Amino acid sequence: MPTMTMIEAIRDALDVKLADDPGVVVFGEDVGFFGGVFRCTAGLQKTHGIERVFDTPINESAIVGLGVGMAAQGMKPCVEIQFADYMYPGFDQISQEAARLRHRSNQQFTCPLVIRMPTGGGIYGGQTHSQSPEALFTHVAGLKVVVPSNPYDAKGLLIAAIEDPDPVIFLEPKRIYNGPFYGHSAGEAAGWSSRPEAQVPEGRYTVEIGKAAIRRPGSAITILAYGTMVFIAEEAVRQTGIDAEIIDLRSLLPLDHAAIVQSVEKTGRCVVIHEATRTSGFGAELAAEVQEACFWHLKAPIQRITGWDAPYPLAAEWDYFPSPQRLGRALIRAMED
Amino acid sequence: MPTMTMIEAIRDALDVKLADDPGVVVFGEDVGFFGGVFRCTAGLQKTHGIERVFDTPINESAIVGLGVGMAAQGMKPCVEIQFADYMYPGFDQISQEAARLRHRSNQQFTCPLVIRMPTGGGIYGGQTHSQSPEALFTHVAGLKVVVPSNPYDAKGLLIAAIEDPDPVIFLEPKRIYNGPFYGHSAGEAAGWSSRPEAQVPEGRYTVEIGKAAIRRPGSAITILAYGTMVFIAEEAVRQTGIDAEIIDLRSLLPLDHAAIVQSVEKTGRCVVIHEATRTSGFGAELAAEVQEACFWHLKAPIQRITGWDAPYPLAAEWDYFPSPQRLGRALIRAMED
Amino acid sequence: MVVGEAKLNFPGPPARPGGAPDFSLIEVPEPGVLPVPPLDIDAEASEPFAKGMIRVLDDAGNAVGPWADGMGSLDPAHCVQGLIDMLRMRIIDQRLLNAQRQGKSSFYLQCTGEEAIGCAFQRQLSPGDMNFPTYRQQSLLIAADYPLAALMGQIYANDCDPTEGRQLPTMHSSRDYGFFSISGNLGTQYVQAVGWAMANALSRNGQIAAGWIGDGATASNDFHSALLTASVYQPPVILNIVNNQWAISTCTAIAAGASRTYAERARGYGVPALRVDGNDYLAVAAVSRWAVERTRSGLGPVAIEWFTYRTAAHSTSDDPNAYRPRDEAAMWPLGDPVERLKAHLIGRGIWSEQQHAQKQAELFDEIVTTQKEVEQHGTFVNPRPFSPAKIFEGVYAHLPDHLRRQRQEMGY
Amino acid sequence: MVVGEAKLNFPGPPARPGGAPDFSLIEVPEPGVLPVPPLDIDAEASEPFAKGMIRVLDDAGNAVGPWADGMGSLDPAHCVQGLIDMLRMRIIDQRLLNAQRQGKSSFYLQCTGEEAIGCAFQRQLSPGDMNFPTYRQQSLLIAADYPLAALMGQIYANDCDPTEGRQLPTMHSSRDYGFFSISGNLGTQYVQAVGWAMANALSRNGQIAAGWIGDGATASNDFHSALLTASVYQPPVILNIVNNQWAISTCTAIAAGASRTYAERARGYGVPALRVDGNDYLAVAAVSRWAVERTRSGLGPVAIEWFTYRTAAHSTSDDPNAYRPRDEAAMWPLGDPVERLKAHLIGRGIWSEQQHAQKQAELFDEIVTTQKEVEQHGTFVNPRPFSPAKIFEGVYAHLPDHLRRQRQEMGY
Ligand SMILES: Cc1ncc(C[n+]2csc(CCOP(=O)(O)OP(=O)(O)O)c2C)c(N)n1
Ligand SMILES: Cc1ncc(C[n+]2csc(CCOP(=O)(O)OP(=O)(O)O)c2C)c(N)n1
Ligand SMILES: [Mg+2]
Ligand SMILES: [Mg+2]
Repeated sequence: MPTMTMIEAIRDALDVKLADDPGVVVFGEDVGFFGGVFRCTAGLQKTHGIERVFDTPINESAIVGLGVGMAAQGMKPCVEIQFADYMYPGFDQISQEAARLRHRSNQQFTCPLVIRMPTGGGIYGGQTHSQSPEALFTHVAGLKVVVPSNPYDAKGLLIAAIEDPDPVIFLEPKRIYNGPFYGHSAGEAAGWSSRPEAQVPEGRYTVEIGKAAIRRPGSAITILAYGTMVFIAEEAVRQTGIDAEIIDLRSLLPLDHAAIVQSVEKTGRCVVIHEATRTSGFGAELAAEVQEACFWHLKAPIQRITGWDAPYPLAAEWDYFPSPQRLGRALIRAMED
Repeated sequence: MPTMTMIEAIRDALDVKLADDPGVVVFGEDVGFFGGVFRCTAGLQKTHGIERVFDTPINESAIVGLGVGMAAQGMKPCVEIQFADYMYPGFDQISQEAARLRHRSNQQFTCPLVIRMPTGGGIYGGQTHSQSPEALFTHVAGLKVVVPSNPYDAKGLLIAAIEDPDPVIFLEPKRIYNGPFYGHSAGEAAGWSSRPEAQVPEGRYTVEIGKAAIRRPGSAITILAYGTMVFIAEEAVRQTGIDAEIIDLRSLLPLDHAAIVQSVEKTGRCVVIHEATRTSGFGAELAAEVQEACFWHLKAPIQRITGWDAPYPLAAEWDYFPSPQRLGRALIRAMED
Repeated sequence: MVVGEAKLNFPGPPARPGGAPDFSLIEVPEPGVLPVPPLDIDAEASEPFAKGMIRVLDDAGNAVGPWADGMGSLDPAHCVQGLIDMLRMRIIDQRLLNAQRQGKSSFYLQCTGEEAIGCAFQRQLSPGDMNFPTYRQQSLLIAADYPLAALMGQIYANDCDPTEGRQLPTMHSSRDYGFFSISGNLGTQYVQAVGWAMANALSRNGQIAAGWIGDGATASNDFHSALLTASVYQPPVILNIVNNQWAISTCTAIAAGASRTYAERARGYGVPALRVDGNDYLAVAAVSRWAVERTRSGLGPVAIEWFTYRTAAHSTSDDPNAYRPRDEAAMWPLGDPVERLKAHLIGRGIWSEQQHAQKQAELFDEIVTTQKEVEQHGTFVNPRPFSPAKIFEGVYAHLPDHLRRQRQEMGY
Repeated sequence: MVVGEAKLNFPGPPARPGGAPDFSLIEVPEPGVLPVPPLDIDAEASEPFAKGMIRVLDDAGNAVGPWADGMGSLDPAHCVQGLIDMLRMRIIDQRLLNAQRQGKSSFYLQCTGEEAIGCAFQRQLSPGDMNFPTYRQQSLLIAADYPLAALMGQIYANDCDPTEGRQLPTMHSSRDYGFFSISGNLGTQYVQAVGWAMANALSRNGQIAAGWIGDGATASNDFHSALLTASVYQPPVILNIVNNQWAISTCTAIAAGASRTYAERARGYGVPALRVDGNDYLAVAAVSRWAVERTRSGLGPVAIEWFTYRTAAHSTSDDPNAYRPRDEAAMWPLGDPVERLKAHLIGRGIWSEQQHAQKQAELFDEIVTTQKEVEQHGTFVNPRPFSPAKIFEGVYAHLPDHLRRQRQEMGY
């Protein structure tokens, strides 16, 4: 089985679906001839032709709006927003149009649209190349929201997203495009080849949207994480030696409620981690759900380790980015309660 | 002291500030000659002149974008978005520009901009005249977010918002523009004159942004509410006879953390209510905060009573709108735990 | 040249309530002057069409000029059908307005005075073509012979409504009748029409799309997105702009600024554009036919500004007497589309006052009969509620667990 | 006229890597042909200026035509200053690019080939005027005599940076030097410039604003918002479009579609528009002066398309050899702005090769000296961190409780 980076896995998923289904089209800024600023679509125009993979003007609401129209007419557009930070001009088309079309028309029209975008920080991108807007999407009924944390899931989830009958926001944690990341001060960056999740089968397979994965079984405390934070959680566990269960949510909407509840009922403790700002971040939803569902099992308050409530700073990036040390302190605090 | 509706109180606040401060300008769709589709700006153009109160083209991102530029240059724009449902095209200018300018420029440029918008349902407006997007704004560091629930607060908070050095989102629960609302099946709609909070002083006064109000002291359970839901909470208390403490948050960002913690530590129980959809709604943030801060005092899980995770329906409006009965059931459930 | 100090401009209408209606700034070119351009005209060459106005019917009701000549195939039956479509539309609007006044629906919105545009345009389309309308193009449905019960059911939000009460009255949706589900957010669907048309081209299905936008909503970002992407990708789309002079209380100058016409703005994007007398059924039909043929032949997008006047209130929530002279509508220089087509048909001897009165009565009866039936299925004052569980249907194709839990919490 | 089937168009550049550069589609009008229009020209009358190109310097380096004549007051000292500004800019760009390659900063972005535009424009502004630039207008700061240490400090994100490391390198901000804080989100500031200008007009302060946008970013919604609102309210704003033929890897045709020029698109909004040779310092200076005078006199907005070429990579994250012929820059028909002005000055006898070499060496020394000093304050590989607590400074004017708690959690 070939070893792939996240980028290669994403490209492979697109390649498989472009070959499979003539309705699939891929477009966005710089995705055509050049193959995307992160190279996720490199070579696809050459293989599948310019009618299937093409460049767009710099207008994110047009990209999504065209996608809505094409999807409604029966195609399967998979569009790229160059950075999640640039999705805001398209947020109206995403939240009011793509997400609403099936319901509003009583299923006369539907919107099987996939919107890919690189998300998160840790690449010295400053405030407009580092944001994690997942919470905003999860507040929109009608959307699905997925975040893979490794090449295997990236390919399987992207194929599932393209085959999904509803609009899916596909968030790509750019810090781990080329390898897992265990935190700024956690030694050398490792390539994907060091990890079993980088073994990616050829051809079509899917990872079900809505199912979490237990990355590390444990009995002391549950860590809810997704994207890059899965590796930060691994590192925090390594540093503290606490027997935490690490759940990689993979899909935020719909959420794998059962897997979460089962784990927290077992451990009685829970910490949530994400890069996005704290207030009204997705960690709030997780904490609110867990305290309600597992109230009688909880032995300590659920803590949220998140980005601070400030724009993502350039120079102070590593003071902003949730570190394994910070998470470790939270784990220790939770175990003391 | 005159009795005012919310609309009159808002208009009065604008009138006071337009007279006070030559930097204040008011603009938006239909707000000029006509005075706004809800009449909040009626007569202001006549009094203060067309340079101070004027109509704009139908482009919400232009409205906010012009406001950002004017605010940065030292004016105090107070703009209207005709319905909160139409703020999405302006969300980029709001979240990435207005909210970020002070921080990004290290305080060289600032953005004292107020963005008013009618929010919430209960007026047979269907899915594009009923939304409550407050959670989206509260996830944006750099914004303040307020929601008055009565004429006194509306005027005092709006004056405070206009005088605030930072951008403020001012959400106006349109269902209670003309009178309090106790739920669809709770008898005749009452006018504001029935309520002491409709006594509005003349001239300038402020209500501090960031301070909640206890609308009803109680010892059994804490209800966290804002806007129209404050009255739904009152009605639920009346119907159930439970001695609940009703906190009207008034300001969601910053939040009056101290007032909330004090109440929940006293009552040991908490229910949150809002009209917006549940997942990643502001209720999630409240529940997450309360469980963390008051964990050892809680006698029951915190429940969220919210709009369902679906677009706001027209015909099924009253099955969607959180009713006093639904809240009442939650209160009873919480008291049984 | 006046050199002074920078001062802002605040465009307004020529007359306000209490004043005399003033249309002196509106140029009304003679009918029959503009030629029929070649189907493959480009933006540059379309300049006179974007600045002028294509008109066919003159004041006496005669069809004149090259656009009239090219309409040889608009036979008497077709013309009479156009009149009937418009009459039906007008009666339906009136009946549904009354129903709202009687509390039978929560909201209504008429297209009075603008009937020719949707009625004549729709009759030039073929099955499979898709409109992306605004709330004021119900006339497209009428001329598509959309079942009246479905149309009325949507207004009453009862079980005759194919969308089962999900949306505000007038936000129709009908895939089968080429009418895309309307969004309450202005503008958004203009660019979706371009996307749909791109899908048409990519799948070589021979279908076209038509976007619709109001003069006020040309200010929205999606107007720009649509013109831009239509210009770049050249899909088979007609981008219609209905300039009815008003956007709720703001006059068209607030959206036009210093632009000469909306057609000219479209032309700036490199899209050929025409301006047409929207109250002239024959002009609308002729230009629509031309545009449909051009677009379907793969000659790229075209923009059309239909020049008309919003005779009625914006909606039942609006009172235009607060912002424009009460008799402005009556003074509108392009007249009334029904009256103009009627005069033409009578002039041609294929219609008479008597036939007109009789047809009107027939239509009225048909409409009232259907209306009564539909009202049996429930109205706003007398609702027949759907199952509340319907709220959760169609949020997604398959009900996810969290919605199942919410439905259970609701008691279903 | 070809009538066929609808098929999409995908605009692309005339040549790709491996191919021969091809600028045959670019019309380069003769210099000196277009007149100087009256200051109060309207959109309609500006058509030839929006379709043509204002040029002053001919191939031999002579200043020709009415725009040159009108520049009588562009005295030798001013011209030499322009050359020095551009030389400084180019050396600084080169030094900061090298610094990035040495790992001393995380990112850099040059304006090579486009120096004339910002340098000449800025010299026509007055204190109090405000630019709303993109990341590629550092030349505005140079010609505003912005302190070099502050400019470089921003690149190194050290304590010489007035914004204290908050933003990506090249996202400068200087209220005092008329340079609005840059946003990484393209387009957004174009309409903010209009808002700022409206505030100028309302407060009668005599100041003007200048918006800046790239050819690629004209596709953004804010381009539309800005042109529209400038057309409606007529504030004192100059809306600059820098057409450097590329937007990262996509050629300008992807943003232009079938539009003839960006100036023409602006004109569709009713805003008078001009197109100018952006590699001709004298043309830029002359047109900027004209535009500033017009705007400040209260004659309304004007749009200017500066026609130029992005010689360097988009940024240090980009390799243009992957999408355009390697030698395309060298073949650009409008030449190099530094060489052209230099030739002109030598031709006029107010400059020499020797002076040029000497000046270049002087500038180089000055820049290197400052650079070394600034690097003492920290670089990317050798950082001198700020207090992490700075993250919370300036989110709001006053630190709210929740941020105080977060700062405490951080340990400060
Ligand atoms: C994005 C958005 N902003 C504002 C509104 C509120 N609104 C509804 S109709 C309307 C006026 C539209 O005018 P126009 O486009 O000219 O269409 P007309 O009503 O004249 O047919 C406005 C402002 C809306 N529906 N959507
Ligand atoms: C809203 C938004 N979308 C996408 C980007 C990513 N991006 C940065 S620069 C760029 C190209 C801009 O090209 P152009 O406007 O021509 O300016 P130039 O770089 O040529 O000066 C793109 C796509 C962005 N910064 N903001
Ligand atoms: Mg209109
Ligand atoms: Mg460019």
